[in-house]
Amino acid sequence: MELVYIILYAVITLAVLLGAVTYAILFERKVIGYMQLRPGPNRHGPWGMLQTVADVMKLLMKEDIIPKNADKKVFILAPIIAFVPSFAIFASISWSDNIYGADLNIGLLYFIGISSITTLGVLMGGWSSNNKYSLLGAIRGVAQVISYEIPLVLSVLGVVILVGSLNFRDIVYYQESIGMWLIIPQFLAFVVYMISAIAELNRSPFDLPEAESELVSGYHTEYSGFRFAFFMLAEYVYAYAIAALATTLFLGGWLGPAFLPGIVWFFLKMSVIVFFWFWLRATLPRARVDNLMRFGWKVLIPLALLNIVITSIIKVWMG
Amino acid sequence: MSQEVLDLVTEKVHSFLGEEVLAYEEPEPPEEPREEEEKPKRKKKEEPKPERPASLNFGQPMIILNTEHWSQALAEMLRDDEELQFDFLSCVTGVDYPEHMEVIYNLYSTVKDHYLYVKVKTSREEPAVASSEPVWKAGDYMEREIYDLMGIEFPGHKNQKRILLADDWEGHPLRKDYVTDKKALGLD
Amino acid sequence: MSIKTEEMVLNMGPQHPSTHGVFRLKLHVSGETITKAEPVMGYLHRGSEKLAEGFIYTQFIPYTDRLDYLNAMTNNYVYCAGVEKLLGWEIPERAEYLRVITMELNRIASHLVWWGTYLLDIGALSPFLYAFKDREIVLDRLNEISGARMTFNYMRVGGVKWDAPAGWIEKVQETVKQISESIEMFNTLVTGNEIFQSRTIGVGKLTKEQVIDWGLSGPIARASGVNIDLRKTEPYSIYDRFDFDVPVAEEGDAYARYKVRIAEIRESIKIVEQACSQIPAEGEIIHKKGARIMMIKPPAGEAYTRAEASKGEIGVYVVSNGKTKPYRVKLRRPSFVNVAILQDLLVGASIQDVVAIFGSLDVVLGEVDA
Amino acid sequence: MFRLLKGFGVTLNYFRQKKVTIQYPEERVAMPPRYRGIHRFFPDKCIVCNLCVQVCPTDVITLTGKKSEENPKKKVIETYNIDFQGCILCDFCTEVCPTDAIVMTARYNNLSSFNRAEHFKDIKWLSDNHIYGNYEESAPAPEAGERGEVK
Repeated sequence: MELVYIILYAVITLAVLLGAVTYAILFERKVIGYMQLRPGPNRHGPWGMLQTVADVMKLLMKEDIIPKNADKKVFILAPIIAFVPSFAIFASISWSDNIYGADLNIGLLYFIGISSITTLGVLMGGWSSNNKYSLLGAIRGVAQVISYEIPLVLSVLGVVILVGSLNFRDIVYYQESIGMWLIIPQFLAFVVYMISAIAELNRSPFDLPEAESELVSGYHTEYSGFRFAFFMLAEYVYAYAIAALATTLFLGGWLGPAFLPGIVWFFLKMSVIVFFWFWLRATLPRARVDNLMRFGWKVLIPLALLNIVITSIIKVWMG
Repeated sequence: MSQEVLDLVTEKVHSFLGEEVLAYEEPEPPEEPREEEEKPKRKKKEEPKPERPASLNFGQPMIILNTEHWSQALAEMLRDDEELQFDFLSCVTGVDYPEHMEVIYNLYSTVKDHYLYVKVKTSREEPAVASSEPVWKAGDYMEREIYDLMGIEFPGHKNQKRILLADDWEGHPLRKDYVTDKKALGLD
Repeated sequence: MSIKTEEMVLNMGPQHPSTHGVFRLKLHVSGETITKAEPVMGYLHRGSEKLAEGFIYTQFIPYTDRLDYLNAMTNNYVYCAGVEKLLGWEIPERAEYLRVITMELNRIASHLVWWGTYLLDIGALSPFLYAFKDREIVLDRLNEISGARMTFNYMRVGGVKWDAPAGWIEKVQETVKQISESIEMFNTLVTGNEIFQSRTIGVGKLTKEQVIDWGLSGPIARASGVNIDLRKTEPYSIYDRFDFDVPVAEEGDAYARYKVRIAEIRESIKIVEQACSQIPAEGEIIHKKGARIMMIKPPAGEAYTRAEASKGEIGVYVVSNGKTKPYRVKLRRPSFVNVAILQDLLVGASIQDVVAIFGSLDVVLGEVDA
Repeated sequence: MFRLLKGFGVTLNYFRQKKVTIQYPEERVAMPPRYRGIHRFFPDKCIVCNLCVQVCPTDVITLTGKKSEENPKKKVIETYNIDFQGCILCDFCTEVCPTDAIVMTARYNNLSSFNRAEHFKDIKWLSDNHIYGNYEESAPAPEAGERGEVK
């Protein structure tokens, strides 16, 4: 019986996610469009509501092209490996007090561990395409994601030390008990987290792996049709996941005034973070590879470590 | 001022190549270039007369050399000489005349702020002009373009090959005897 | 232990988002570092110089529009000026002013496009749209006077085709005011941005000697401390009547070129403002013989004429044999000369920097390939 | 670090502003009258002087004339074609036309088609092209020779 619930939950989550991603893409295009003095997509459906649906239809109906000299098996496998973990991590997210998948003790660890697998998909896709731009994009991507995983994890450690648990629900309950969101005591960690998250997500200004003005399209240059859709989906689902994690850790999860249900608060907070990313994309130019690496290793990691030290001292001092 | 530049250039070229060079062009009425007066804009009726090898063309000095006198050493002299310092190669032009071909170098000095046209004449049969590329890098592409479109060889150029047209293009379109085959180009 | 590595040949273009047209770069890369760069061009070659030999003098003017299509006015000008030099014509005062105003407006438009596309290359999306929004109002003015938005075909041998429509001068003054407000915004959004600076400062450094040796001109030369602006050093048309500065930077990197171009927009605005206030209210706009476009017949002779386009020194070498068709027209296209430096400049740079360097040269492929 | 943040203000400011794009098929840019769009031809003004054919850089104009029935000394136009495949809209034909028989309108659309042959426009199409432009519909024909070249 429990298995049925799990499957049902997974299916519903997938459906909701697909819908959410559809509108995230629309939202992104609208936000960036508005910032660029244009209305964004507005041809399909009222206010362009069906634009992404049309795009997805197009992608699904396209001819499935596998380059002649590509490593076929790896080429086919790559988008799946990229997508599956991004979806799997949603099992651990707790949307509200009573809507959640798995109440994992090691939720945070699970989240970070599983999400790292996506990198493998990126590397496989870039390598197997047999395209030089893809290869360069994949190598950049892997180097970037692995480097920025470290400050990401280190920044989250501060929260873990303060709360004393890796369980997402415990982290939210802790924020309820102290009466404030952890963004206040852990502001430094939040900043480090947000910056490394952008790099993790390959979003502008750290979108080097798919820098279209340099590497054409980076690791998914050779992908088209539904395989490309998978990569895109993985990217946006992952964006939601990272936003969900930030909401849980720093913005008090589902907490909020009672006139709205917890899950709505959760989504609102996520949307703010996602909006912030779109805003970044509309504002900033792309960083350079070497600066990006230097920034990650020489600025973010020391800052994250500093945060851990300060948090530990506070923790010990406060008992 | 231009007249002074012209005199200066003539003097330098003379001391570099010998007195006869700028007069060599026209053995029939041997004119002494240094003695010539400021010549107004060339008029049409004067055309049949041989060109003066050193003159003012629209107020700017112009010297005319034969291809055997033009060399990288001369170009280096024009560039490095203290008083001339033609360090900026502005333009290289090739012209195809019925009897000969010409390559015109437009030089400018960023230091002295003066100009010079250097016209190098070469034969139509085996057009070759010493490359200026080793002296002014700017000559690299401009000479390649002329080689490409007019078929003038530039001995001394480090990478003389076609630049605008495809490598397997036949002929040199800017020559007056080039026949445009509209059919082959798909224009007809 | 040493790992065996191999050089890779990366073919950038002719279809690539950042080559601004059909330009191809053969890059030999070791990792992301370039060891050799070889520009390949000619994909857009239309044989302009050959076409010119088959045309009467005026007929070639619309073809000059299609060289550097972002800065067609100066192309128009330099060709007409080249023929006028052979003809020895005096250009009517009002025509000269109209020429200067349109050329400078076009320079502003050209630099705005450069600004937008350069930031697009660097990865910022919005400036492209902002630049095009502002360029649009400049193009509207040029459209009103010439009847086209890019391929103006406005100038004629001996003057200009149209007089300014009623109220046009006032509109131009309004337009440049708007542009100068926008530049403030550009500076806030981009110039001070640390990410932008880290991508451009120290990138693609050119020394003064390199600039002169390679014959580079325009903002590229001025960003390396070579103070040549033909509008100042050899004032053609009526540029000696205006009070403007020539922005020069010493650093020679992509950021210096950026700064020089932004400053040049301001200087162009200054020139347009002065020209708008000085322009005689009425007068001839074309030399009395110029209107008879089929009868333009310069005496035999040849001359090289140059002008300062937004990309650099544009020159035209016209050889006339006294007939109605030119014997030879040679076009010195600044982008064609400037692009040669890539062989030298890209060595040692990374793939990331290729677009930052190539973009900073402001190359227009219509001009490279003629 | 903080100069970077100023940029966010700029983009957010634009976010609030009025959008400037034009929704093309519904909204259209009004081109100024001088705009060099698709030609219009006035057959009754034409004196068959052939100047437009001579001046056309791309050789896209072809015309034939016949003797006028009323005045055998005069010629009237019989056919007049422009092949818009090659036309670069340079305006020289209208510039040399001594009688303003060929003019340009502000029309900039409706020439795209899937068929090259459709770009070939004849006298009827050109005279029916009733779009405004830098001309007056009923302008009296100026004396020949006032503008351009007349042999």
